[in-house]
Amino acid sequence: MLDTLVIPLLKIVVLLNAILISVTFMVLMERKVIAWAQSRLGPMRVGPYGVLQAIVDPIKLILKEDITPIKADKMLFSLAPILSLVPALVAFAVVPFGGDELFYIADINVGLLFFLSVTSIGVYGIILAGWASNSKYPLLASLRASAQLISYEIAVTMTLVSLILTAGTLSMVGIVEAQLADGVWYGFVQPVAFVLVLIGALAETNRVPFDLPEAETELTGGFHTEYSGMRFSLFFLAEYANIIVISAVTAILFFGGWLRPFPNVEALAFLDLIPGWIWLFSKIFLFLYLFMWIRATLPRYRYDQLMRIGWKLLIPIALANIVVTGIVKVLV
Amino acid sequence: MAEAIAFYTLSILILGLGVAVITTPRTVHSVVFLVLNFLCVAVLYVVLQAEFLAVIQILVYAGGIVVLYLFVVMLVNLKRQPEEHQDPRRLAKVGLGLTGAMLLELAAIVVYSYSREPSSVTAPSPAFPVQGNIEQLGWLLYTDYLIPFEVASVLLLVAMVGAIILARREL
Amino acid sequence: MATQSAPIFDTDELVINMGPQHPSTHGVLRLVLKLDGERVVDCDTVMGYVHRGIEKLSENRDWTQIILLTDRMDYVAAATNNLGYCETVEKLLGVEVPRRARYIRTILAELQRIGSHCLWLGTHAMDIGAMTVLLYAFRERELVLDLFEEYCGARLTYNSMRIGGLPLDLPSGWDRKAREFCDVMEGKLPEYEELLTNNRIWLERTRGVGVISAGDAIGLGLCGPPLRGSGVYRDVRKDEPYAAYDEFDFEVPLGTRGDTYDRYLIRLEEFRQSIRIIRQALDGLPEGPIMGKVPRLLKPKAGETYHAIESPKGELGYFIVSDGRATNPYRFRVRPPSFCNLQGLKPLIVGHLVADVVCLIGTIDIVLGEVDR
Amino acid sequence: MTDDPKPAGSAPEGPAKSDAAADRPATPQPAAKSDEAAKPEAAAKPAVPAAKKPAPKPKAPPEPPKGPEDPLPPDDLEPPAFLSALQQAYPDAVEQLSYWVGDWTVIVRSEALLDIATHLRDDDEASFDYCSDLTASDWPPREKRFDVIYCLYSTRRRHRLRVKVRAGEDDPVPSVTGLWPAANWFEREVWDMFGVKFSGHPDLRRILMPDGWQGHPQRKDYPLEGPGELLLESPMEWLRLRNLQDEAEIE
Repeated sequence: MLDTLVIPLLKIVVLLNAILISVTFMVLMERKVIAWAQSRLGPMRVGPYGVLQAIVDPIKLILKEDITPIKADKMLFSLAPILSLVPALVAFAVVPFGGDELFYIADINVGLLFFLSVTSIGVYGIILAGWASNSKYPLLASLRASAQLISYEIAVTMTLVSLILTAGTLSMVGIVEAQLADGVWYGFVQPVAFVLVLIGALAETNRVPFDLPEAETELTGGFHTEYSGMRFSLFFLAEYANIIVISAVTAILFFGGWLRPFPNVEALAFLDLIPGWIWLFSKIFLFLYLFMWIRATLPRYRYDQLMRIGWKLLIPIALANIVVTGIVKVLV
Repeated sequence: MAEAIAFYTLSILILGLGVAVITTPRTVHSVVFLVLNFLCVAVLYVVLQAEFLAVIQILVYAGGIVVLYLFVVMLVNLKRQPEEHQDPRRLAKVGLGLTGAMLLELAAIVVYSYSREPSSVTAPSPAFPVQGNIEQLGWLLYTDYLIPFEVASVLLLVAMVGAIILARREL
Repeated sequence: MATQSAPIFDTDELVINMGPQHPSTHGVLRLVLKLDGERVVDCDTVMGYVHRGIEKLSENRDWTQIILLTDRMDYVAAATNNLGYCETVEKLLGVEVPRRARYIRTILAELQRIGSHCLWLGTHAMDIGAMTVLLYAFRERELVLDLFEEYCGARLTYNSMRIGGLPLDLPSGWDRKAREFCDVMEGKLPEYEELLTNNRIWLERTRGVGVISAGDAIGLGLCGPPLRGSGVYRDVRKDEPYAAYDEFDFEVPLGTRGDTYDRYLIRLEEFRQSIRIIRQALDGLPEGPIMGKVPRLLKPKAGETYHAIESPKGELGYFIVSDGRATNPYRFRVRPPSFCNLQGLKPLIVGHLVADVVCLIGTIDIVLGEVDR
Repeated sequence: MTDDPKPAGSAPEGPAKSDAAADRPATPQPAAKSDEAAKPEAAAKPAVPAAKKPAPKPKAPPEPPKGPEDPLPPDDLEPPAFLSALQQAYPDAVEQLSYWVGDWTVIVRSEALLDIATHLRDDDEASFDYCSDLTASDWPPREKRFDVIYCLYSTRRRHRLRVKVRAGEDDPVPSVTGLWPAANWFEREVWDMFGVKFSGHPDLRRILMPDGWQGHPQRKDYPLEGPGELLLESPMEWLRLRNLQDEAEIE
């Protein structure tokens, strides 16, 4: 009873709160990082260096009026934000934050596939939000979103197949253990796959340069144009939770998760003094920073170019990568 | 016991959602019910300890194919009424035929399962050289069922090429 | 093989209103776009939301009062508006403007060009999604505004010229600051270029987008960078020199392909040429009066004239009719470059995607205050 | 939509602001808002006694100006070659040449406008391929009260010319949109602001004013204050009337 119910529940509660709080601070971090990139200060008024902005922002969003357009499809309009947030949170279930059982909720043998399938559900939130708003710009955005997410999902899944071939398992913990056994981060073994997954991650989280479904300057906010208040912030929560989970998964798959750098080099053994979860968190942090950095730097792709990259570039490369990985695996 | 409760709850849910899919007046709603239906089916697979199938069910059907359904449903303007068919009782006939086929199939299943030894259902296939759900599945697919598997993939490829040719007016 | 079959479903064209409240229409411009998927098949441009009747108002104001009305047209380039108007009236009056005043006018006009192009660069890049460039460009535009503030006290609507000359001489130390600004600006240009010019995404978004041939551009009456982007050598500063432009050495950058990328490169090059002109003008700034001999009561002889200058947006022309009796113009007409360039928008965007629409609105660089007047 | 505003105080028009306001009736023009209403008045009322020729003539200060000066070129100034050629090619159509502060203007008859414009565009000497500006000016006392002015420029020869056409309220001017696509919006603006009709224009709609606007604001007899007092005094009532009108249109 204790092992099967209470402890997992406790873990879930802790993790959920951690995610929600870290999202608010991530927004602050994003504002600060982008501000520094643009030679300005960012939020400075609330608390020292604007730290408390992370608390004030959610309060403001909760207090705002929640508007449902008259002509919207009320059921789907309310369902959509939930549909987009829940999968992002559920995906954390299989993300291990350390090798010990304490650090993950579940280690299932189809962990990676579970992650992929759950995140693929998240697109419904965006599509239905756009459709249920009964407004033209959101509709365009949701069309874009559905096309974009499907094509990038295929590319990412294909790419991960080559990683699975290398690791020989679908379990997240198993993949890290395989990296430990091989003595190398898979980022160095599968650099092509890493780049493809990174691009796919940007596209799946709707981040610049692939933020077409929101594209403020084209579609005036895209699928969440008609949303306000808390429902609007649920979309934001979902987006940032997605970024965190994708950063975590990328760190686990390609950068050894909680392993120290160069796990096979004995001379660096003193690095093991630092606990594994700190290694993982700093890797996640680096990825988060990378996401923000990219947002501050790059322009946005156009819809057809995005689709072209997905179908004509990423998928063929991913397929070639699988073949090459398979051949190497057979030969070595 | 718990398994039985889960099974019957899920079955009721799946059937109820299935009815909802065909009775909802709005197409988008019915697609949403379809997604929920698929998710319930996936949970059913998990109860049957077929995790891989469950995950694939979500990834392919819920996450991929139904998104395309939605895409089409949102794009296409369905305001126009379908034209009146010459035979007003066509639907009834088709429904009768389908129901008959369905009932026949069910009867065949019942007869078949009772006519066989009950032990043969639970007896596993010959021992696998590998451990684990996915590994066993992969092993089976690439040994015993290699030819059906390849045939299925070729069939899908042909379907894909056909769809592309149909969709593009000129090549 | 083409199969002729009736469509099973109705496919409606989606009509969307882009604007008048839209983040990328640069003001209250409204585009009624007919979309086939995301492709624009037709476009109707609706404007007039900020029509204040400046032409009508000006016909009921004193010759000098009009200067501050011209500020309100292209409000990101108020000084060039002033310049064009004052020169037109001077042409009607036959007033000789002192050389120092002409030099200072040139400096102000070129500063204004830099300021206006900064705003264009920032918003254009922002439309395509590169948000950092906006902040960078506005950082430099701030310096331009500071210079103007020190010169005439205003930061946006300058009222910085008078018929016959200038209201004020340069404050002491202003020329040093202007020189410093030139150095700063020259140093910042590579920053913009680094972010955009060779950026793959930027290239994909702008190359081959909104191509217009030289013949079409002339026919449509495009002016300024959109015209030069198509390779037409047309710059009022060179063709019909005004102020002191005939005394300076500068080049007119021309495009070859006539696409958005060429127009972008041209404007970046114009930054450099403007800096060059400002430096030459500061070096050769003559001493002397800043006001010519102008009668106290302005009553130009009856007659009419059209005079054009090269504003940052293109050919800014004033057509003024004086009836020789009143202290106000009988007919006051502005040929607004934004208006003419906006007319070229429809041929540019039809056939492109929605995402390109914002990119093309950015590339023609319009100010709705000037379109609507 | 609106009533006749009848501004009580100062005269609304520009030219009326001269010192001679006392000599004239208090409100020279009742500032009619709709062109239909203005038509008979404008044609009949001023009844300018003298010849309406806009040729140079002694000034008559109290009267509103009867037309632009259009000064003749000085005798010692030779017109550019393309102008002489134009005069020879269309001796009947060219009414007058004018020169003022360095600008050449040619006044032509509106019937021959298209021919002359085509000639100016295609003739190698002239090659005016760029329609720089197209506008109008309003001289109410004149019978053909509008001047439509085409500012042409040649990107090849780098010279300018203004072509001027006189038009009355009812006689349309041929549209030059087919020659210079740039003229499209310019002509729409002239229609919007002055009510000059252009025959053969593909899309003659209002451009700056709202679609349902009454009258043409740039006319000299249009009051500076705008359409009328109802909008200013009781905007709600005005809005109500307007909405009524909209509903009527929908039905």
